[in-house]
Amino acid sequence: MSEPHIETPGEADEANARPVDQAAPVGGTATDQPPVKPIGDVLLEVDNVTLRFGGVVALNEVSFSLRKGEIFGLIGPNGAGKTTCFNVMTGVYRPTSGGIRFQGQSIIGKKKHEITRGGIARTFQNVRLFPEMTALENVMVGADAHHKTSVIAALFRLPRHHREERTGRDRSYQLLRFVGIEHRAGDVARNLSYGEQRRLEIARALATNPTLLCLDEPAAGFNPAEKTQLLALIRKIRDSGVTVLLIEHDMRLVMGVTDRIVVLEFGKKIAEGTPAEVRDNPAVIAAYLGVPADAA
Amino acid sequence: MTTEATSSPTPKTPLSAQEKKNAREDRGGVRGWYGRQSKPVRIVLGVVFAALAFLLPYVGEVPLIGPQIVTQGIDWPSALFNMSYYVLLALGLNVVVGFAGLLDLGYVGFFAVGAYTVALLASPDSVLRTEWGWLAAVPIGLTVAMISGLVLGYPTLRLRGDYLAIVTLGFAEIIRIVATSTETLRGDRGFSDIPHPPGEFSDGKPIFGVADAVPYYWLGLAVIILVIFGVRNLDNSRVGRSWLAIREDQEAAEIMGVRTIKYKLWAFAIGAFIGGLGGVMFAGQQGFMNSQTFILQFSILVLAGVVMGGSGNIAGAILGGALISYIPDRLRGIEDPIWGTDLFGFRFAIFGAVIIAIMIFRPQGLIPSRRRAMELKDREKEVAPIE
Amino acid sequence: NSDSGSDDTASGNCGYKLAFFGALTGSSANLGVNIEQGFELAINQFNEKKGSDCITVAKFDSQGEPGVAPGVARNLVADKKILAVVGPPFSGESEAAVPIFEAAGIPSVSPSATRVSLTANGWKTFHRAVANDDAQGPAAANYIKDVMKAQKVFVANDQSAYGAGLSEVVQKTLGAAVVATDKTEADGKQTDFSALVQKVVSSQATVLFYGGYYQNAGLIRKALTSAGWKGTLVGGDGMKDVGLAKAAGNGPATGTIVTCPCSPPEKAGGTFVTDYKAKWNVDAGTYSDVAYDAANMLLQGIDAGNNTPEKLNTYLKTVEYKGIANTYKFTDTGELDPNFIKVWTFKFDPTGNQIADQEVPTA
Amino acid sequence: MLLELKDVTLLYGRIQALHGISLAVGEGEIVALIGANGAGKSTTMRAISGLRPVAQGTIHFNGEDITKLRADLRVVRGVSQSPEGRGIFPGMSVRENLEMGAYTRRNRAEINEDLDRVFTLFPRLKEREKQVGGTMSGGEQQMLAVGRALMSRPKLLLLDEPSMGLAPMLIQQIFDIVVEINQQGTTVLLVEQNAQQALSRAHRAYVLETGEIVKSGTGAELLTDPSVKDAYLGVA
Amino acid sequence: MNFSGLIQDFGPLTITGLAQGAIIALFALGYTLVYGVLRLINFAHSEVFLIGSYACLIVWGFFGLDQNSATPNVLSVIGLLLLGLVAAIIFSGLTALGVELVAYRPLRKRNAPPLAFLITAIGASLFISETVGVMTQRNIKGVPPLIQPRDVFVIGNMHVTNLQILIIVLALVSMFLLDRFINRSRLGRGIRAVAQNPDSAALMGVNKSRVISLVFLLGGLMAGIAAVMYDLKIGVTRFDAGFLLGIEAFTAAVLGGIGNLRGALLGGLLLGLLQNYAASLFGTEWLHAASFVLLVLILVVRPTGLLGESLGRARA
Ligand SMILES: Nc1ncnc2c1ncn2[C@@H]1O[C@H](COP(=O)(O)OP(=O)(O)OP(=O)(O)O)[C@@H](O)[C@H]1O
Ligand SMILES: Nc1ncnc2c1ncn2[C@@H]1O[C@H](COP(=O)(O)OP(=O)(O)OP(=O)(O)O)[C@@H](O)[C@H]1O
Ligand SMILES: [Mg+2]
Ligand SMILES: [Mg+2]
Repeated sequence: MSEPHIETPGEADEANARPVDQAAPVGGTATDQPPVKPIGDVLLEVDNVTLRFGGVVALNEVSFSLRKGEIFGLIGPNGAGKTTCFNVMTGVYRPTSGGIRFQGQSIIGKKKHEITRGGIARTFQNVRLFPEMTALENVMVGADAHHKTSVIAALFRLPRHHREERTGRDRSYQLLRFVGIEHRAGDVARNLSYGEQRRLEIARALATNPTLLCLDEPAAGFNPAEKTQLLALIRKIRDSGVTVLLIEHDMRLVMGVTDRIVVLEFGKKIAEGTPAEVRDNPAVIAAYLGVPADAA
Repeated sequence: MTTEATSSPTPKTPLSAQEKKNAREDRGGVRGWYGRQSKPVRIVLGVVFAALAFLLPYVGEVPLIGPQIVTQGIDWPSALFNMSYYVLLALGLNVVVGFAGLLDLGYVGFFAVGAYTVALLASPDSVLRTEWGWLAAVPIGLTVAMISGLVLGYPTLRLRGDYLAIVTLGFAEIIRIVATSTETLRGDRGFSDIPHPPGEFSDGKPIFGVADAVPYYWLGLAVIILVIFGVRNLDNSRVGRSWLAIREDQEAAEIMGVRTIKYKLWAFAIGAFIGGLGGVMFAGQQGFMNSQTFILQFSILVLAGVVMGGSGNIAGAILGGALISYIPDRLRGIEDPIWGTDLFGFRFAIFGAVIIAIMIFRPQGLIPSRRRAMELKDREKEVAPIE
Repeated sequence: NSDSGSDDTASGNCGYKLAFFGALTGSSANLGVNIEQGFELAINQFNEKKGSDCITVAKFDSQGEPGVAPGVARNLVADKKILAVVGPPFSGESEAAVPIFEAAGIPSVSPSATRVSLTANGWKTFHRAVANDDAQGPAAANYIKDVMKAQKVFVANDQSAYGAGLSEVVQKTLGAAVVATDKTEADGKQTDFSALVQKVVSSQATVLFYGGYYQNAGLIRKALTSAGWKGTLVGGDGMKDVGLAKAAGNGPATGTIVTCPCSPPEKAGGTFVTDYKAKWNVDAGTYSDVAYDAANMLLQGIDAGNNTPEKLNTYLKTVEYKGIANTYKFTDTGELDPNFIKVWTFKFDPTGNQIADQEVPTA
Repeated sequence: MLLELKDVTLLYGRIQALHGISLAVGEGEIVALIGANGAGKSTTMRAISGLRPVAQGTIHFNGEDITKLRADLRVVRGVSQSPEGRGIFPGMSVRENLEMGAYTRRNRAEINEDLDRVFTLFPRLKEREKQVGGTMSGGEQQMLAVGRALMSRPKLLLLDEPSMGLAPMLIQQIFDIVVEINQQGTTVLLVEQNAQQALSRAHRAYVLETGEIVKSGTGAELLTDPSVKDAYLGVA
Repeated sequence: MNFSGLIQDFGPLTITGLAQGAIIALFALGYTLVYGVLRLINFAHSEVFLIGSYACLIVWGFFGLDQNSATPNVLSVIGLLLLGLVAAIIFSGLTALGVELVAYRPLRKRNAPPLAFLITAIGASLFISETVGVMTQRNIKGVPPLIQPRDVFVIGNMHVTNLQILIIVLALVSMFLLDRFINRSRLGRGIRAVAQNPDSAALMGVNKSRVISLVFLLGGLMAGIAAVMYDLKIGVTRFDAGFLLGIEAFTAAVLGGIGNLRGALLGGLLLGLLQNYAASLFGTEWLHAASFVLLVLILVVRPTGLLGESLGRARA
C-alpha cells in the first residue's frame, strides 16, 4: 500500500538533519524555534489529577509534567487510565480534583475547541475522522481552527475569506504530503485503509498548529515494519518543534522513540523515568511487561 | 514522499484550482457536464436558467407542453408563488438538516414567527395598532425569526439527533398552540388587511395587488436567488465544512477546534431567517392569516421535500420544495379513473406513495449532493444481499 | 326545452356558470360538501326546467384554508363565465378570498360564514344568507335562561373564530349564571376531554354551552355521559349535524339542543328534504338548505336577465327572496336584514335527528 | 479441507478489497493470515463469516458451498468469529455476552459445560461475570470476544487481531490460549499483526498484500523467509 | 390559573390521567422498540395504531354492533372484547410488518442513509392515514358501548370505573410480559444484541431480518391493544386518530428515554397525568402545549430522557 511514501529509519535521520525552514509545513511556531531541542521548559503540568466515574477511579492523584520538545510516553496495562488522561487534557472530561496547566495557564473548565486553539491536539484510540469528508477536507477542518473569518465573511465572500481558504487548503495538502498520503487527498476518509486513516488523523491534528500533539496508540494494528515507519514520523514531528505525548503498548516503539515515560496502573502513577529506567523497574515488570520484554 | 517531498517547494494556487476541477469532473450526467464548462459558460447558463424561471408564469402559452405543466383548480401564478415560499422553506431547512445535520421537525415555527411579526406590526387588527407598511415590518420579522431560531437552538444544543427532532416538533406545536390560544395572536380569528408589498405601476395601480399573483412570484424568485447565493457561499466555506464536521462527529469536531455551539446556533439562526423570509412573503401576499396555516404536517412536508430532493444539496432542496407544493396542486382538476372524482382528494395518499417510491429508488434524493451520492453508492454495494 | 345551454339566444339567460367555493377535501370538507350538495341540487333542478345544462356548476376546492384560498379564488375569477359564487363557507377563508372576488366584482353569497367582522370590511359584493354570531348567541342564551331555566351554566368553546365568538356572546348574555368556562382545541386536534368533563362535573352546572363544531361536541357529550353527568349540552348551528349523534351515540346525544339562525325546512313545505336525500343518498346536513336557497336566489336573478356579475350584484342589493330556510334580504353591508332573522332551536331525538323545537327571540 | 476459498473477490463500493484469493484451512490446523494495513485480512474474515457478500468466487465449508449463506446460518454450521474491534455487546453483562455466543444452541447442559470451559480458560471473566461489557477494559473485552466466539462450539474459529491494543503481558496469554483451544480440537484461522508470535504458533500461514495472496507456507518457513522478515517482522 | 380547581379535582384527574397515560404508554412502546433496535423514528407507527382502532370496530360491526347498540350481556362482552383485541392485534401487527416490508426493508437492502427511512415512514404514514381518510370520508366512526362505565369504587370525589381499571391493568400486564420477553427470553436477547451491535449479533447466529420483523410485530401488537383501549375510552375513531395520539406517544417515548421500555411506561403515565393536571390548571386548550413544555424542560436537564436509553445502551 503506502510504503513508498513512508520514510525508512535511515531517511528519517536525514530528515532530522534538515534545515530550519523545511520544518515550516508543520507548525508556524517551528520557524522561531530550533528544530531539535529535546528538553526545554515545562510545557504541560498534570497536577494531582483525580477522576472518578461513579465508583471507578480512572485517575488517582496523577502528576507529571512535559517539557517542550520531548517525546513523552504514557504506558500501562489496559484500563489503567491512559486514554482518560488524554480526555482530561483535551477537555472531554473535567477532573474530579487536581489541576492541569498548559504553558503556565490552567485549562480546567476550558472548552474543547479553546484548548485545541491553545495548542493541544490529539488523535483517537478508535479512529474518529469525519468519514464522509475527503482526506483534504478533514485536514482543512483542523486548519480552520486558526482562521478568523466566519459566517459574515463567507456569506459575502470577503477577500480575507478567500485568502484563508487558499492558505488553509495549501497547508493541508502539505500536511497530507508530510504524513505520506497526499495521493489520497480527494478520497473520502472512510475509504482509506486503517493505516492511512491513522496517518490522516495525525495530519488533521497537526493542522491545528499544535504545540503539543497527543497520540493515542497510533501503532495499534500496524505491523512491525509499519511501526518503524511510524517511529520515524513521530521523530520528524518532534523535530519540527512539536512536543509529543504518546500512548502505546508496543514496547519496541515506546522504548525506541520516547525521551521519558510515565507508567500508570489502576489510575495511579507507578513509575516515571527514562525508557531504560522504566524497563528495569520491577513494579512495571510485574504490572505491565510480564516477562522481561524480549523484543527490546 | 520522503526527501523529494520535503525538498521541493509545494505548488501553491494551481493545486487548489486543479483540486476543485477534479472534483467537478468526477461527476457524470448533467451536473458533471455543467461542472466541466468554463466559468463564463456557467454564468451564462445560470442567467438563462434564471430568466426561464422568471418566465414560468407564462409557460401555459407554450403549445403542447405548457398546458401539461400549469395547474388547473388553482391559479397558476398563485401556485408558482406557493412553490416559491415552499422552496424558500426547503432552502432554509436544508441548511439546518442537510448541512448541519440537525433534524428539525418543527420548521414551520419560524415561518409562523416571520408571518406573525409582520401581521402584528402591520395589520389593523393587531393590539399594537402600529399599522406599519409591509416593507417596514419585514426587517423586524426577520430579526424576530432569527432570534427565535437562537431561542430554540440554545436549550437544544446538547441534544442528539432524534431528541432534537421531537423537541423542535414540540416547539412548533407550542408556537401553534400559543398562536391559537392567546388573545394577542388572535388565533383562528386571525389578522386581516395585512398590507401588501409597496410599489405602483405608472397608472397608479399597485404592483402587488390582490388579483394578480405574478409579481409575488417574481418577488419570491428574486429572494430565492439571493438566498441561493448566500447559502452556496456558506456551504463552500469553512462554515460549510464545520457544519459537515459537526454532522459527522460532533465531539471530534470540537476537539479539532470547531466551535460547535457557535456553528449550530448559526445554522439555526440562518435556517430561521430563511424560514422567516418565507413567512413575511406569505403574509404580504395573503392579506389575511390565522393560526390554521401553521400546522405540524406543514413542517413534515417540507422536510420530506428536502430529503426527497436531496438533503445537503441546494438544487435538490429547490426541486424538493417545489415538488411538494406542485404535485398536490397539479392533481387538482384531474379525474381519477375509478371513482370519477377529483384526484385532488387523494392527493396526500398519492403523495405518500410517491414519497416512498422516490426514496426507494433514489435513497439519496432526486439530486443528491455529490458527497451523499458517493456515500450511497458505496454503502449500497456493501450491504449483504444475502439477507 | 332541450336546447343546449350554449345556445344563448334560445333560452335567453343560459350558458353561464355559478361557482361553489369552499372545502371539498381535507379535514374541513364536511361543511363544504353539505353546502356544495345543496347548491348543486338547486342548479340541477333549475336546469331540469330550463334545459339540460343551462347553468353550469363550477366547483373550487379551497380546503377551507385561508392559506390556500387566494390561489383558488384567483383561478375562479379568471373564468369569465362565472356570474356569482356560493361560499366561502368559513369565515377565515372568506377573509382571504373575498378581496379577490371583490376586485373582480363577482358577488358572493356565503351560507355559513357568521363572523361578525366580515361585513365591516367595506366589501360591496359580499353577502351572507345567515345571521351573524351576534344574533344566534343571544338567542341561545335566552333559551338557556328562559326555556331551560338553568341556574348554573358551563361555557366552553373550541377557539375557532366561530365557536369563540358565539360562546363569548352567550357568556355575556347569561351573565352570572355562568359558573365556569374552558376552552378546547379545534375539531380533529383533540380527542381526550377528561379534564373538561371533570370541570363540568365539578361545577355542578346543569347546562354546558359549547361553541364549536359537531365532532368535538359529540365526543364531549359521550364523555360527559360516561362520567355520569346528567345535564344538557347546548350549542350553535355548528353542532346541528347528525355527526354529533354519530360521535356520541344516539343515546347520549338525545336531548342535546342546538340553535340555528334558520327555520326548519319542513316548515317551508316543498320537497327539499326528500329531493336532497334522493339525489345524494344522505340526509341534508348543516346549511345544505341555506346553500340551496342561495343558489336559487341567484338563479332567479340570472333568469330575470341579470347576466353579468355587476347586474347580479345589484340584484342582490334589492332582492327579497323567500326560500325554504328563510326569507332573504340584504343590508348595504351584505348582512341579512335583521327583520328576517329567525333563530330556531332543534333537539336531538333518540334516532339522531334534529327535531325543530321552537323559535326563540334574538334579543 | 475444512474451509476452502476459491478466487474470492470482494468490493467495498468501488474499492476492490480482495482480488480473487484462494486459501484453505485443514481440520485441526492453526492457519495465520498476515499482511500490512489494508491488505484485506479483516475483509477475508468478513467474507468467511458472511458479514460482507463476495462478488465472485466460492467459499466451501465442510464440503458445503456457503458462499451465499446468511451470516447467522454459518454460525449454525460451525463458523465463529471474534471480530476486529471485539464487537462485544456493551449493554449486556459478561455472562449475557457469553450466552449470546451460544444463541443458536438449545442444549442447556452443554451450554453450561462450555461456559465452565470458557471460565477456566479466562478466570478473569468468571470474576467479572455480572459486570456490564461496556465497562470492561480493553483486554478483558478481548477475552470476552474470544470466549464468546468459543461458546458456539465452532468447528472453525476466526480470530481477527486478538492481540490488538493489549498490554504485553496479555498478549502472551492470548496466544497461549489459542494454542490450547487448538489442542482441544478447534480449527483456528488467525489474523495477526504480531507476525512473529502468530507464525511461530501457526501450522501454516498466508501472506496477503493489497487483496492478493503473495506467499504461503508453514509457519516456520515464513518466519525465516527474508522478504517476509523484511516487510512484516521489522528489522530482525 | 385555577389552583382550587386542580386541588378539588385532583383525585379524578389522576385516575383519568393514568388511564389515558396507559394507552399512550402502550402506543409508545412501538416507537421505543423500533428506535431501540434500528435507531429510527418509525413515523408510520401511528398508522399501525390507526388500523388497529378500525379493525376491532369492523369486527364488532360483523356482529351488528355500532355506537347506538345496547350493551350486550357480560359473556358476549368478554367474547367481543377478546375478538376485538385479537383483530386489532393481528391487523396492527400486519400493518407494522407491511410498513417494514414496503418502507424499510428495500432501503435497508440498499443501506440508505437514516433520513431516507424517516421520509419513507412519513410517506407510509401519509398513505395509510389518507387512504383511510378518503375511504371514511374523514368521518368519525362511533364505537359500540361494550363497556358501560360503572364505578367500581369511589374515594372522595374520585370515581374509579371498570373501564379505567381494565385499561390500566391490561396496559401493565402487557408491559410486564413484554419486558420479561425482552429481558429474559432468548429471542429477547437477540433483539437486544441487534440493538447493541448488529454485526456482532449476526456473528452470534442472530437472524437480523427476523429480529427486525419481530420488533415491528411486537410494537404492532402493543399498538393494537392500545387501539382497542382507546376506542373504548374515547368512543370514536377517525382517520387521523393515530397521528394525534402518535405525537403524544412519541413524546412519551422520548420523555422516558427512547429505546427504554420502562421509560415508555413512565413517560406515558407521566404525560397522561400532566396533561390532565395542566388542562385543569391552565385550561384544556393548553393540554398539548404543557406536555411539550415538560418534554423540553426534562430534555434540557436530562438529554437522553428520564431513564436514559437502555435497549441499545452505549451502542458502540
Ligand atoms: N465514561 C466512562 N464511564 C465509566 N468508566 C470509564 C469511562 N471511561 C473510562 N472508564 C474506566 O476508566 C478506566 C480507564 O480507562 P482508559 O480508557 O483510560 O484506559 P486505558 O489506559 O486507555 O486502557 P487501554 O490500554 O485499554 O486503552 C477503565 O477501567 C474504564 O473502564
Ligand atoms: N467499510 C469499508 N468501506 C470501504 N473500504 C473499506 C472498508 N473496510 C475496509 N476497506 C478497504 O478495504 C481494504 C482492506 O481492508 P481490511 O480492513 O480488510 O484490511 P486489513 O488487512 O484488515 O488491515 P488492518 O491491518 O488495518 O486491519 C483497505 O484498502 C480498506 O481501505
Ligand atoms: Mg486507551
Ligand atoms: Mg483488519
